[in-house]
Amino acid sequence: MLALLALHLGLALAVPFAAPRLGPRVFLLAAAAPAATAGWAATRAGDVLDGRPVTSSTAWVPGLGLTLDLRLDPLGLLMVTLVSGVGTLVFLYCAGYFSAGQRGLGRFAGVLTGFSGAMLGLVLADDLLLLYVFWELTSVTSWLLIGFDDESPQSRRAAQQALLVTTLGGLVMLLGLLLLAQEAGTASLSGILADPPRGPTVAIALVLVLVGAFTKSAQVPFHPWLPAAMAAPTPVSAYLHAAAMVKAGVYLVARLAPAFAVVAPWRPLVLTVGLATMLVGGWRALRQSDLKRLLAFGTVSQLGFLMVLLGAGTPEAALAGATLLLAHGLFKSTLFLAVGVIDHETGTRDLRELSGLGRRLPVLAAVATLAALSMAGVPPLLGFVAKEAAYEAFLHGGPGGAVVFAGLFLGSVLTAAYSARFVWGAFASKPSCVATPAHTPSPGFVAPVVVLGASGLVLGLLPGLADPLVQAYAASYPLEAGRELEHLALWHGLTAALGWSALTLAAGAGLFLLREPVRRGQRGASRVLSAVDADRAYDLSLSWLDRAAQRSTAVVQSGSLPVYLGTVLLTLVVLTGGALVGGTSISGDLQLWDRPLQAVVAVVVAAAAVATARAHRRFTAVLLVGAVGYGVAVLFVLQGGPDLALTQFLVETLTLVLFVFVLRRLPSSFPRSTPRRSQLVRAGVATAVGAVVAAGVLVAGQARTAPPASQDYLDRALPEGGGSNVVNVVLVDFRGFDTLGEITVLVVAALGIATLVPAGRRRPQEQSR
Amino acid sequence: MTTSERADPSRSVVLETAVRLVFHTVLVFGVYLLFAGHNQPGGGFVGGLVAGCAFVLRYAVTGREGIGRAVPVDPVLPLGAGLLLAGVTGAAAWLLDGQFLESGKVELDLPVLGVVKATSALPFDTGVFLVVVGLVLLVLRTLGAEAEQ
Amino acid sequence: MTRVLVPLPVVLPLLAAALNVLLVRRQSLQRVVSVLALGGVLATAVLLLREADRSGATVVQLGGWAAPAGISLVADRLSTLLLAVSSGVLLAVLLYAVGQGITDGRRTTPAVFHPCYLVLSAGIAMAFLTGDLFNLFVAFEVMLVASYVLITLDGNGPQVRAGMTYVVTSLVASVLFVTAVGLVYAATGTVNLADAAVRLQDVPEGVRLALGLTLLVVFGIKAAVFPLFSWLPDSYPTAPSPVTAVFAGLLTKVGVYAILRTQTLLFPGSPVLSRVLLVLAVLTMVVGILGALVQDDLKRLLSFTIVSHIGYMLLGLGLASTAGLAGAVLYTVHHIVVQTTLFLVAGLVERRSGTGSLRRSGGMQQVAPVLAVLYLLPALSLAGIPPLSGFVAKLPLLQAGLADGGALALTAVAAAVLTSLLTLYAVGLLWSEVFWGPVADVVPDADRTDSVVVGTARTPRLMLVAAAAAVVAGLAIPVLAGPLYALSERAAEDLVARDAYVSAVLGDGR
Amino acid sequence: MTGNLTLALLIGVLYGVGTYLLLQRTLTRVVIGLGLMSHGANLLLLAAGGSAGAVPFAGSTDGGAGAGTADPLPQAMVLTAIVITFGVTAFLLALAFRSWLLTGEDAVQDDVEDRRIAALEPEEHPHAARPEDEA
Repeated sequence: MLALLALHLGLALAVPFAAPRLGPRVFLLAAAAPAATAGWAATRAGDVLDGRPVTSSTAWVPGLGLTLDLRLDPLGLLMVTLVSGVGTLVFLYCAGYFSAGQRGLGRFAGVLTGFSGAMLGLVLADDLLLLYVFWELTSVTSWLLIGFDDESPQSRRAAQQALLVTTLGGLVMLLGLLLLAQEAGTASLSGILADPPRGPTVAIALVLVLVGAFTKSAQVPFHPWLPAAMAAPTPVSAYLHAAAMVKAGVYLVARLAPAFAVVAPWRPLVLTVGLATMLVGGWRALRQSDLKRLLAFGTVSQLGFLMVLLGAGTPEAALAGATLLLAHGLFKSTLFLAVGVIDHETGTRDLRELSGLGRRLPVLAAVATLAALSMAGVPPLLGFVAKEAAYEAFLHGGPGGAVVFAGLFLGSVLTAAYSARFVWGAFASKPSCVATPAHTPSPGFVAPVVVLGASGLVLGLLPGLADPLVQAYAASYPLEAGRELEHLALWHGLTAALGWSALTLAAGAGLFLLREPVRRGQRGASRVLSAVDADRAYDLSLSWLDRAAQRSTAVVQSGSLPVYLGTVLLTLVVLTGGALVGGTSISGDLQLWDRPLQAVVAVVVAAAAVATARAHRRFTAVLLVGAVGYGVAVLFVLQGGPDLALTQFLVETLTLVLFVFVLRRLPSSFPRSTPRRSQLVRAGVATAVGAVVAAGVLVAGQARTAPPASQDYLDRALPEGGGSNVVNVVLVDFRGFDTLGEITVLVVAALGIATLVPAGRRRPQEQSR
Repeated sequence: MTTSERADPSRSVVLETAVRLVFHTVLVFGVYLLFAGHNQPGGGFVGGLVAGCAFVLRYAVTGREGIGRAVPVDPVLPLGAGLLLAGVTGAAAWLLDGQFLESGKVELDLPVLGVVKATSALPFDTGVFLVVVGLVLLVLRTLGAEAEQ
Repeated sequence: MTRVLVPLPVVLPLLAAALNVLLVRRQSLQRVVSVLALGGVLATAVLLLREADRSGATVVQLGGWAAPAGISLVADRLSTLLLAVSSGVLLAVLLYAVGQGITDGRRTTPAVFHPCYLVLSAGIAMAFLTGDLFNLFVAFEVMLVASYVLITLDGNGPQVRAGMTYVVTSLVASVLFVTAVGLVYAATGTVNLADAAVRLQDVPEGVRLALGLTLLVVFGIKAAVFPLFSWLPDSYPTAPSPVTAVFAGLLTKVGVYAILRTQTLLFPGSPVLSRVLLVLAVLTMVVGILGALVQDDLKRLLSFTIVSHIGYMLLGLGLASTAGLAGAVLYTVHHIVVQTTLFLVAGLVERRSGTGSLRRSGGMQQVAPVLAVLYLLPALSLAGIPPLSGFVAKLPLLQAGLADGGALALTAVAAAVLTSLLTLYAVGLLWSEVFWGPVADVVPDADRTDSVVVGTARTPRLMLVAAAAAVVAGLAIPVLAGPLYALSERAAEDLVARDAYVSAVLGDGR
Repeated sequence: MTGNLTLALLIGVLYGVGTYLLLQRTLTRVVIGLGLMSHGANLLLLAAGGSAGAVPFAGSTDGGAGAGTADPLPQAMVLTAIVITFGVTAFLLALAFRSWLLTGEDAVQDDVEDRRIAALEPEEHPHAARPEDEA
């Protein structure tokens, strides 16, 4: 299995380089990856359905629980069928869809192949964290594919929206997965399902995971990214946004439901969100004029349906859900690809402009109608089989009771109605417009569509073909002894479900026929509902975010150095000062001075320092600061450091010289100082800093108990260091490394001065360019 | 400053002569401090700074050209050489199986002078001295020269 | 052999720098010296890392003076790991700079660039290796003074203005550092870190807290922690591209390293410090990334992401568990590589498009598809998209935060996740504006700060190779994540069990 | 260790005045403020070594071992700090000088881009690119 993933990756990296030579035929090369996968899965199907899943395990980061564990079980097999089976056909379709001169073809082919691999990894992953890895990879590839037409602002916005929404969900889900793994003590998916943990943390974890599933599968209120994503080329819509990627959330729910559907908030949450999504999607689909957007909202609706079925947590619902999963993958990608052909041959997909295509493109019309009928739930198609099973599962006291059933019924009515609207919109001859001119598509272009559409019919007529697959998944639920699941069938006899199915179709047809009054009603309702428009909410939250970012940045990033320095020093006051005030005290053991002369010098130095701040002339200020320096040198002498004093004295002198060099060119007086109030603020900060440091010295000094580490320097300097001036021995021997660093500083400072003030007579204006 | 001094040539000559005399004295004193530093107050820094002050004095009177004449080398040279000397002194200890910067006394048996003792602290401190002198010279050449205009 | 190897990462570039000062008129020789020196440092660092991982901390008492009389250099897992990574990054950026210099024929600066760059490298190595608080101050100064020169290398208006902000802020930090050293010495009578760790046990809790917080402020400025970071986005973007790249990747990390080292060695187990760190982590992450969202300049946007992601490392440190520390270490490694790479690529993009403005550029994906790939990989990695290094590095932090379970830890985890999302938003915005969209006409900026940028200039091969190598190094992190995380874990265990460090430095007698 | 009130107060004054000057907009004042703060820091480091004492010369006091002798370690550290500060101050002055050459002002300048962004009116998010339903 790892080899198959590697094949995807290798081809994804290779095809961009092959594209310039092969043109659109590069997709035939890329199709090798999903085709090989589908072929491989077919050979393993027997084992998997007999309860012997294929597994492989490779270590990655054992310390973090990240393992490359892969596992092909019935649900995985079902998903691989969609991901790689449908995928192969979409790749073949691409070869006809794109023209040779298409910009960015290689890039597109590479990313699409990469997506195919990521999606495969997602459904095969048997490690929660590995699943997340592939999950996000599908988000990223989807982002790049939606933004394929990057010169259109609409594409770019749609790409960003899809990325942000799905990644937000993904990150929330990651937290849930981590919690789940933490509670279970393992990140192994099959391990957790075999022995599911319980407890309040698990409930929280599940809610977080579900948020991820909801965003990925475009559930209300996260759904708007999916219709927007229709900005992508049609093969992407068919593959990512109908058959494969959007199923990831549903897949995850299907994966976890057998073990966790019974945990408290799962069922109400999944059922509510799923039903709401089904109804909102169906409702919105009914009023679209763009065929792709119609299908997109239809997908939203169907994803809600799937969410209800697969999340309900009963084997019967799961059976129906798995069947619908398959059916939807087939009919929805057929419909998208059909729209792609229409768009390609006529240049439009607006149903108000299309007319008479049924006659011009009969094969396509037939296949698409077949798929639409399957979507509507008309026998003898697979969609019908699935819906029958769903009604069956909820009619007889399924979770949620009558309310859920009513919701499903209503949603199915809407589905039937927009299915009719699609067929009518795409193919009917409308009196209001002229017949749309269309090119005849090449057989190779339509062939994948036909295969996909026909398979829905075949599986509907022979439900036994799909039955073992969905049964095997449903078997992952514990079943009471003696109870057996019904098999999929076209004809169960005259059951209540059949009656409801008939009613659904009739009501759907009615809704379609009354489309004018419905449309008016919708327009009125949408005006009322615009306040709760989720797409607007997305824009508003981005605006809010931008505003928050702008405001906070305006505050912290004022661009003013004094403000920055003030912040730094205030932080010191708050943190260090806080600790000093809160946790220490100055007690006893203080003396006014070591030598009285210290006090005299200190007063002079302090006075000079204060005078520095008040000086109006630059030169005065510099001389005063020099006086402070010399005073400090005297204090050094008094403290017992003649070397130090000598150095300080010389350095101070040289610094003065430097100041003079620079000041010679500057005006003699400081500019007028700023308003009194801001000076007061400065004085306040200054006082606080001074107080904190002074207190710090006293407090820290009192904490000393042990003699200093330098106590034996005096004894060792002469015999071991070869000198009697201990400070010098420290500098060149004990701590010679410091000195080495220090002269390095001098060297570099000198070099810096040389670059800033070149000795040659070059003015800075000349050399700044 | 300089301009006014130049305007009065007689004063400048007196001053210049005086400074020339002092200049070498101070310079030698700086070198003395370098050598004495290990046992008395002084050392590479102090010595270098004193020598630097000698150059500043000289500069104050003769300006940039005067400094150029007194020290006809690129100030970058003592900077690099000083750092290299200090670093190499430190690394030389490796050759003698010691730790980096480990001080050693070398006893050289020279033909004429006989046995000469030297501690490795001296070349190290000489490196420091050179760097400090180089810095002062460079500042005089750049900031000093620029401010002269 | 270790007696030579341990100081070598400092000594070698220092000697090479001295040599380069003397070679100031021989630029081609300077290049050779620099590349050889940094290559040697890299090799040494790798040897040291292997040695440290095999047999624990190696200590060299400089000058042969046993601690605490002299200065100790300590090569333990944490320091050698960071040393190895930063040496690699330094070498890659050097090659990039050499590539840039060759084609653009800089007239004024290269003579100074090489010695300063080597001194910067020596300072960084010194900071990682030293076991002495005052020597750490010296190391910071060595590194900083080199950075002052490098950041004002061209000496033009924006650089001087930004340099002023940078230099003055750093100098204030330096004064505060001396203050902190003074306070620590006053309380303990030593500046040797291991010795101080022992002696601090006898210091009253309140004083210890005050010392810990003071050091946190000092290093927090360097590490660009909220609210001490504002200098960074103002100053980094104006420097020449390679300089910005190496600053972005390394300088803040030296601050982070200093925080990691001092907090774990000197002030372990203080609940107040932990809480302060977590609060700062949250604010740094969120405020930083919000700053990135409103920027129009490529490098400024990226500069804010540096700030933001420092928060992740603080988060790991604030959790104070082995897992958290391991995460912080791994995140530091990841961030050094990825952030440097992004700035290298940003430099290439600017050269190619002639502008750093997001609004004014566009369509780079069509113009320079290779650059698009080189940008996208580290950018997604920064946003923590799996399986790239950012994800692998973020994962232990999230796990540790959830395992901690405290309200503050959970808030921090939530902030970390939010920051990931907003980082993705920011780098996605950059992608959308610069790489997508119609190809923009080249209008070179009037106030170009990087004097070498020539709009639509062909990218010199060496620059591209250096940037690509950095990208590949970033990709290697997740591939080698297994052993790398195990190493980070061992490094974190060293930090928690500090007795080993102390006895390695002071001898087993203590 | 006995605290020295005089030195502590003086240190406080130097830090305080230094801070006050540091927060000004005139560059020269900022540099001077830094200088004052450095003086304070050096004194602090020295004071951290304990009380004043005899000059630390080997053999200068009887019994050698520290009694009544000033702690040499802080002295060495202060010396290093002084020299480093000197080098960096020289660089800072050169930078200030160049800043004056370039701008003709002795002032700390605000960051232009920061001011621009702070002054931005937050714009509404572009809704234009949003797909709409059938009218």
